[in-house]
Amino acid sequence: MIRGVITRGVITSRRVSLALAAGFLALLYLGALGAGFLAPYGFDEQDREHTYAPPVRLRFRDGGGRLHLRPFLYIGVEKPGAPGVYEEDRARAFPVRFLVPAPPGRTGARVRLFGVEEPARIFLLGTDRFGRDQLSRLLYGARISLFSGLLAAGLAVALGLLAGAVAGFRGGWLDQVLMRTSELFLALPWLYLLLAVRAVLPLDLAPSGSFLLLVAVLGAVGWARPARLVRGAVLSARGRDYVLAAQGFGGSDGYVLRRHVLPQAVGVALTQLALLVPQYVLAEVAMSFLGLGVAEPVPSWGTMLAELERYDVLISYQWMLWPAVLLTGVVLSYHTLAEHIRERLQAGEV
Amino acid sequence: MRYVASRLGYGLLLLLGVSILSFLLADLSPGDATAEMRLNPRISPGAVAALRVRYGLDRPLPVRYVRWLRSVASGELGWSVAFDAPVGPLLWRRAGNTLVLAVTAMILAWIVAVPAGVWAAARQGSWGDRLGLAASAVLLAVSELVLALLGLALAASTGLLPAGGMASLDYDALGGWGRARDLAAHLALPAVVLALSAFPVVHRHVRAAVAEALESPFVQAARGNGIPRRRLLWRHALPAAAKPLVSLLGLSIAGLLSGSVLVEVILSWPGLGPLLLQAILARDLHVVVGAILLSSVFLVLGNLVADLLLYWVDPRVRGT
Amino acid sequence: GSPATQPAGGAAKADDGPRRGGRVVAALGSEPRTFNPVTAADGASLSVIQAMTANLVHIDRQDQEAKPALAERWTVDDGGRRYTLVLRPALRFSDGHPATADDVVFSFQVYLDEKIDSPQRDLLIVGGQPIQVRRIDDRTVEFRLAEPYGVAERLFDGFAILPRHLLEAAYKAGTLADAWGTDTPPAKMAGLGPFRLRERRAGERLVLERNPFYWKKDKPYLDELVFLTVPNADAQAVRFQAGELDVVDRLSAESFDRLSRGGARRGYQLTDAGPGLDLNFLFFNQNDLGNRRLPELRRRQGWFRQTAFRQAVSAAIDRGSLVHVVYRGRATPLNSHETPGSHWLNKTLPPPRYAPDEARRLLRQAGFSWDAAGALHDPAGERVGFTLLVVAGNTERGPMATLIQEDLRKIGMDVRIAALELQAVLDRLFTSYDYDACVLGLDGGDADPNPSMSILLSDGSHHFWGLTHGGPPAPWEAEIDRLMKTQIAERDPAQRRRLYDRVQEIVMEQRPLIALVTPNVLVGAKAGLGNLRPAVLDDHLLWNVEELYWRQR
Amino acid sequence: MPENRQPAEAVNPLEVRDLSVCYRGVHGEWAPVVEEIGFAIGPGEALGLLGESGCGKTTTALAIPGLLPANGRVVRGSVRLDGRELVGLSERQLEGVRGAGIGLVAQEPALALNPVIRVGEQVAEVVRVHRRLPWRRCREEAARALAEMGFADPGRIFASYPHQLSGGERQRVTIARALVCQPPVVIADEPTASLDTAVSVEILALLRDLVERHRLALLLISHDPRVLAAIAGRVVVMRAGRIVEQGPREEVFRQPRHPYTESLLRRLTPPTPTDGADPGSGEPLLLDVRGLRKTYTLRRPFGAKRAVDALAGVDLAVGASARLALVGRSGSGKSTLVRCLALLEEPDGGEIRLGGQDLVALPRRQRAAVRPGLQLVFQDPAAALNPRFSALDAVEEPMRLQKMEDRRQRALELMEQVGLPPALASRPVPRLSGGQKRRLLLARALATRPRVLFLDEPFTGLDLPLQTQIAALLLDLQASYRFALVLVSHDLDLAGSLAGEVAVLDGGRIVERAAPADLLRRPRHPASRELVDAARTLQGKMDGVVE
Ligand SMILES: Nc1ncnc2c1ncn2[C@@H]1O[C@H](COP(=O)(O)OP(=O)(O)OP(=O)(O)O)[C@@H](O)[C@H]1O
Ligand SMILES: Nc1ncnc2c1ncn2[C@@H]1O[C@H](COP(=O)(O)OP(=O)(O)OP(=O)(O)O)[C@@H](O)[C@H]1O
Ligand SMILES: [Mg+2]
Ligand SMILES: [Mg+2]
Repeated sequence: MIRGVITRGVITSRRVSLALAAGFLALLYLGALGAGFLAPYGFDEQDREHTYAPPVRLRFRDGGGRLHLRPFLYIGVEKPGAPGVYEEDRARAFPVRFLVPAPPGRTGARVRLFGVEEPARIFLLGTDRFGRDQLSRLLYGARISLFSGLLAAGLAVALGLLAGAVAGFRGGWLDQVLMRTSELFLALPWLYLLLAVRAVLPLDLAPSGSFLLLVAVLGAVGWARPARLVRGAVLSARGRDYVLAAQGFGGSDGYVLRRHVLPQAVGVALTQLALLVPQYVLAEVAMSFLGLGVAEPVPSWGTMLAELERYDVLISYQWMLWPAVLLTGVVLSYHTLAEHIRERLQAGEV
Repeated sequence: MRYVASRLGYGLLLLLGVSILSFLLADLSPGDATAEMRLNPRISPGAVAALRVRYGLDRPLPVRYVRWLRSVASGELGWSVAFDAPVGPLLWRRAGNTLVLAVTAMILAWIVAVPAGVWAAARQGSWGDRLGLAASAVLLAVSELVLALLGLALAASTGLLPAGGMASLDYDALGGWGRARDLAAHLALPAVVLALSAFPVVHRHVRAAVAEALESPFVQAARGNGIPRRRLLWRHALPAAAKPLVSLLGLSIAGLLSGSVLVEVILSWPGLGPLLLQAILARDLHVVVGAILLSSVFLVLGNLVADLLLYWVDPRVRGT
Repeated sequence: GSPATQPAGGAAKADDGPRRGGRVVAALGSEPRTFNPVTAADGASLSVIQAMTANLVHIDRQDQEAKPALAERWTVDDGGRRYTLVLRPALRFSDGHPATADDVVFSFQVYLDEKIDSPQRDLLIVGGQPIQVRRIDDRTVEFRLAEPYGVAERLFDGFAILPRHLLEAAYKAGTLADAWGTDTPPAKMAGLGPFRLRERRAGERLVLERNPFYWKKDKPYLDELVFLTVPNADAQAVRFQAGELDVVDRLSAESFDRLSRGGARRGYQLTDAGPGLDLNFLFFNQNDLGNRRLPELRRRQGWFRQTAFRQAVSAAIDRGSLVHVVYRGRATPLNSHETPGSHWLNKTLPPPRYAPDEARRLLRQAGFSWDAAGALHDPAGERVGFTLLVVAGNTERGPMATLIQEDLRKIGMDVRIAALELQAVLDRLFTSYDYDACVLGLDGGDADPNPSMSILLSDGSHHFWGLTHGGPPAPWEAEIDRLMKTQIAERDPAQRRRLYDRVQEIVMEQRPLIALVTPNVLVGAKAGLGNLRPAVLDDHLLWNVEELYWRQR
Repeated sequence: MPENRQPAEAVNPLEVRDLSVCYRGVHGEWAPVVEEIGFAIGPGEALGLLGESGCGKTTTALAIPGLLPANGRVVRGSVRLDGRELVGLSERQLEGVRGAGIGLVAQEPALALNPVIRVGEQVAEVVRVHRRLPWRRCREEAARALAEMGFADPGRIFASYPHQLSGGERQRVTIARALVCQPPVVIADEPTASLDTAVSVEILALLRDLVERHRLALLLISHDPRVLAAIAGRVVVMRAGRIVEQGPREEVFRQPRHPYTESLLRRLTPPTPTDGADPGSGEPLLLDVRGLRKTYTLRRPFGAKRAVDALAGVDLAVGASARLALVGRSGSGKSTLVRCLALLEEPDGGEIRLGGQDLVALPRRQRAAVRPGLQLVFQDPAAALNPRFSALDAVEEPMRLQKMEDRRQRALELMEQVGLPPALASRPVPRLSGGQKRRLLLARALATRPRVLFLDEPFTGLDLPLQTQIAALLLDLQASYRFALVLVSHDLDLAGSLAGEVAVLDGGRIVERAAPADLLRRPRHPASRELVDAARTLQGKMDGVVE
């Protein structure tokens, strides 16, 4: 209420940012699903002549100053003796082509949205150390990271919401048991557990298997934190008159929890969710280290972000920051959505 | 008081449980403290086997556990295979260093994030708020490792701050004031990096909780009595929103010892981090269990503090 | 290789000889775990101990020859079975206590003690018998070997002489293995090295000071040697760049290139000392699986045991791009297990060739075939594919695996990478044998064939691809066994070389291990540091720490 | 239209002209709620605002100091405080006005106090903010203001948290908070709604005293003509957002020009039930309460514990179709008693027998099974309704839980019966007027078929026609479904007309039980006498005006 007075004229801009956020996420998810079509290359296609190649420059004006409607580019050639320094070879221009047939490969796509004729390469976002196209890897990587991050965070928060709400609402021994369990989960030597789990699994995990494993593990490990936070939010709910009233009408504990108590914690839970999604995308790196993540050459944002953890990459190759930029966008979008949901719930409009 | 005592009792049980589980899981996971030596062609398998015997790694799990328990009881806290030394002295000094870093970072993070969050809650949708959200989104999207590396790059290129370590080489020659300045200079980088990585979490929780509290009718009513906005935010909304934040604080305390491992490794902070990382990879089990137990103590304390604070901030809960 | 030293930016002007004073700050990747030379096995401890102790004989890190150290001379007789060493006169430990033949005898007694089980003990077992050490007089010691040993002088390089007056009590009490832990007060330790410990700050640094009783005249020149613990390799490079470290070792190629760009301005010099002794290699699991239930692996071992298959894999790997992508060109492709950093390399071997067509030919001859999609099938029609085990998080072998995966895909093999944490890898290599192939790296130790014994002998403890063999399963393996066992006793260097050259040839032909590349040794130091002579042997920079000094600035 | 009685040159403390307010609905449409109203209040004048529930009284009160909820907006008109225009002032400027220039007593005391701050501090901080005195002085001021509110134990109240106070106590705290800075203008929205008559009379006297002594301008909103009659010099009558009539109290009350006004002034006695049984008539006992005790302990941070005996051994017997009224001073334990009886609060001792079974001793699970048979209509409707629910949801909820048929239909019917139009059905609860929430609560309670229905101050905040209508409805339902009715009320008249028997509670004990007529005629216990006297005084005021 106070906000309405303090912040003026933000209703419309809020709509805009909501639309932006939803649009951005929709685009990303579509991009992930349609990676086969949108990506100009397969995620594992290496071009060892172009390691750490910077993004190509799309040009419209040629050497003679003529303007072209169809953008074109030049081949980048690594300067001899200077690894990582590329110069354009202006001898021949390669126009960008649309709806090009895709060579048979791991990804199984038939047609790609755009491409250029060999030997030129269209690296719109540059390449990694193996000369793999960053854009393509980002798109394919989103398949795993966007879904696993959200699912794992969702699982953790859902479990946490349940445990925290029950503990805060019921109190007494149940509270004690749940909270002491959460402490145990927080204190547990997860690393060893995961190592032990890894040891009994077969050496080569199918991507779908490791995906599910990832989600399950992160969700199971992560519930304790949200649980404690939710409990904090819920604790005083049991004394509220309307909660008592609902119990008085014969509402079961489950019902009262669901309808009256949990909404108290929605704000905390949504905040946790928005925080956990990026954390879990990053956590995948740690899992890869234990052999539980996705294996090369399959890309994920997590492993792509891990590249940044090498000093030279971080300092020298700015285009390697793209996954971080996109993840930032994802975080902001999720946050905007969460915020909107919370507001709607608060206003009782949902 | 009875409550506190019983919680501490549970805490002891937790420590016991965690130690048992650690031993069990470490036993199930591949490798042991001598395995790394096997890769060295200059060390014969016989020598490795002898080491295993010497440290009792060849004994059955329960025997090893009981031995460890005994050593804990004697204050040694187990025996490190890597250092061939009791674990206790290995941990204490480093844990102290870690605490210096982590506590500073935590204070820094909370001191900045709480006002920022409250401020943002009062001005939701404003440009300042959006900027804060965007900044915290960036911080969430890059790992603290990357932050630490950036800090390192900054220190190296500007030369304003030392690029790691905890004390200058001539630390011992400095006077009291000089030592404090020296420590502060070395602390600045890792503490800021850690604080930055903790910032988004606190900021967002504060913002969400205060925003929710601002919607409550009692804030409206207080406003009706002319309570100025600043006091509304700080005295009315923030305490009313404090419950999840108190839980968060408890979790922050719980993570004091374990949250700074990577930053310590990158910025060569002589804390538990490098030791622990090495011990985990090398399966120096007693060191790992010791560190786990130590941070479990903080976990228990943090949650206890949080629960006591929870009762303190909410009189409605206090009454029941 | 010849060190390609980059010119230091204007710092190296006329030098008026070594000067006393100053300190050198170096970095350690991890904390030393002990100061006890008898039990130390990790790199950090050895680096520090190296500066605090001395050996009887010293292998020159540059020409890789044995030079006198504590022993000023020695004689060999009885067909290479007896060595008589004479100590320098008036040797003193760093606490001022005189060092005599008794200390030498005591030291070897300790190293040989079964109960202590020093990791180096095995080196002192020659021909199945421990060597015998006897005091002749105060300065003379006699060593007896059961069999002739080709490079016995080398034995005396790896064993620091211990102060009997400080350690005998612990030895008698049976606690010598626990002595000299990192908490030991400096006064309780002493050595014959150029430096002695002054102060230790746990987890942070070690400060070593000049040993006033050091036996080399006027040396060391430095007053202090400081080891900082800097766990992260990138951080080491950055702190070197920031001037907080005076020397930096084992730079990555990326750091090396980046630092080169600012060298002149910053006043440091970087050295690419050429190919080192580290070996990266790939091998297939040919272990006898006994009654382990690994049917798939058993089937695939059918391929792994075929020489043609291994040769094909080797030919299909583009080592050039390993060098280019992983080491930015600062590495050398290998065709056999010995590296160009060692003068034992068989120079007549051809350089490795990237030959996918050759690989295809070999496979076709062995009955393999390709389907329409280009996938490789074995004679029984099975799709050819395997998992490639690699240590997770390793910045060298990890990318190598990715490159190899792609290379082998081109000849139709379906390689899946399994990156596991080190211990899990070791468990599979040594215990469960549940893996197909593995990319592994070994630190080069000594430039001598003998350390390779445990890898090459068919019953060797590090015969990774066939730990279960216990004997040669094939004639060529038998030949390697024979050659290696002959060379160890051979005292004629030329003859030894011939034998070992042949071993390298066999390894290249049979590819029990597929050698990949060896990286160059990349180091850096402040420009004003005199007498710095980077070597490919460990310790690349500080091996002659007693001779280092600061030039006039 | 507003006829200004003040001399033209003097500026009125509060002047409202042509004020119109709109609310935005859930679908974004704007609906006018207050339209073109205008009035002025001179110094030392009390203006009464009378109108049916939901006509826009609270909206008017909130619009004056600029406190409309987020979805409300002043679309036209002006509000002048001492000649200074308030509409369009910045939030910061308004902060200085609120509390110091205009004191506001909000309608819903349950939600008006911050749950985590001691109420004393909440009063003191208003002084602090406006007068900038040292805290110690502020606390003294606050203690003084609280002491004027007729508390027996102002010290305890000062140090209590809101949830530790009874409904009436909370209301008095909010009044104290509004008055503590002695603002020249006070807006009081139903200030005596949940106060017993005795305290009401005290508070009204206090207000009147302030109006006279400090030349206060008072806008008093109430549905109770007796309250208005007690102090208001002039009365404004509102209907559906417009002013229908305005004039001096005597004029409006004696000869209302509008039939609407007239309807607001007369309470029609509900038809006396035919089978009005009293427990003495041999009817089977349903509820038998023996020695019920409930003690609250107050902890101070470093002080001694203090115990409040809210119930000090209550014995009570209720027949299966009894109609029992509980009356008593504010804070005498009425709410605690019914909450304990409805099994919503754990008593510290005693027995509650329902049909012979002791409910106190029952395990949790079985107690939950009994609960739906014992329904309570809470004293504070705002706190008893989930703010996230819509009106319809709230009424439907108990039926859904008891798996009844035709829920939606019945819910709408019930809402209709308590005077809530179907148009409100989808409205979120916080966007209803005080009286509308109260009615929603009643509708919800009537949706179930309990064996005992406890009503805690069910008629506060409702205008007289509605009170009559709902009382009739209750009797009707009781006749058809046969349940026991326990009514907590501070309105002796109403209690008398509805109940077959009245029990007087004082200090946590039942001190007297009597037939209503007997009690009114011959109260025996001092506490009863006090209540009856107070009721007479108030009625006397009204009579004085009307005769
Ligand atoms: N949770 C609590 N903690 C401490 N004291 C309480 C608590 N609840 C009620 N009280 C005290 O118990 C007494 C009885 O309260 P109760 O609500 O039953 O009064 P009431 O008769 O309903 O009064 P009113 O007419 O004002 O609503 C009051 O003095 C009140 O201050
Ligand atoms: N926030 C809101 N949004 C939309 N409509 C509202 C809101 N608050 C109140 N209303 C509606 O506006 C009308 C006037 O409400 P108001 O609270 O002013 O009534 P009132 O005269 O005070 O009634 P009562 O005597 O019941 O308290 C009612 O019909 C109510 O439902
Ligand atoms: Mg109202
Ligand atoms: Mg009450």
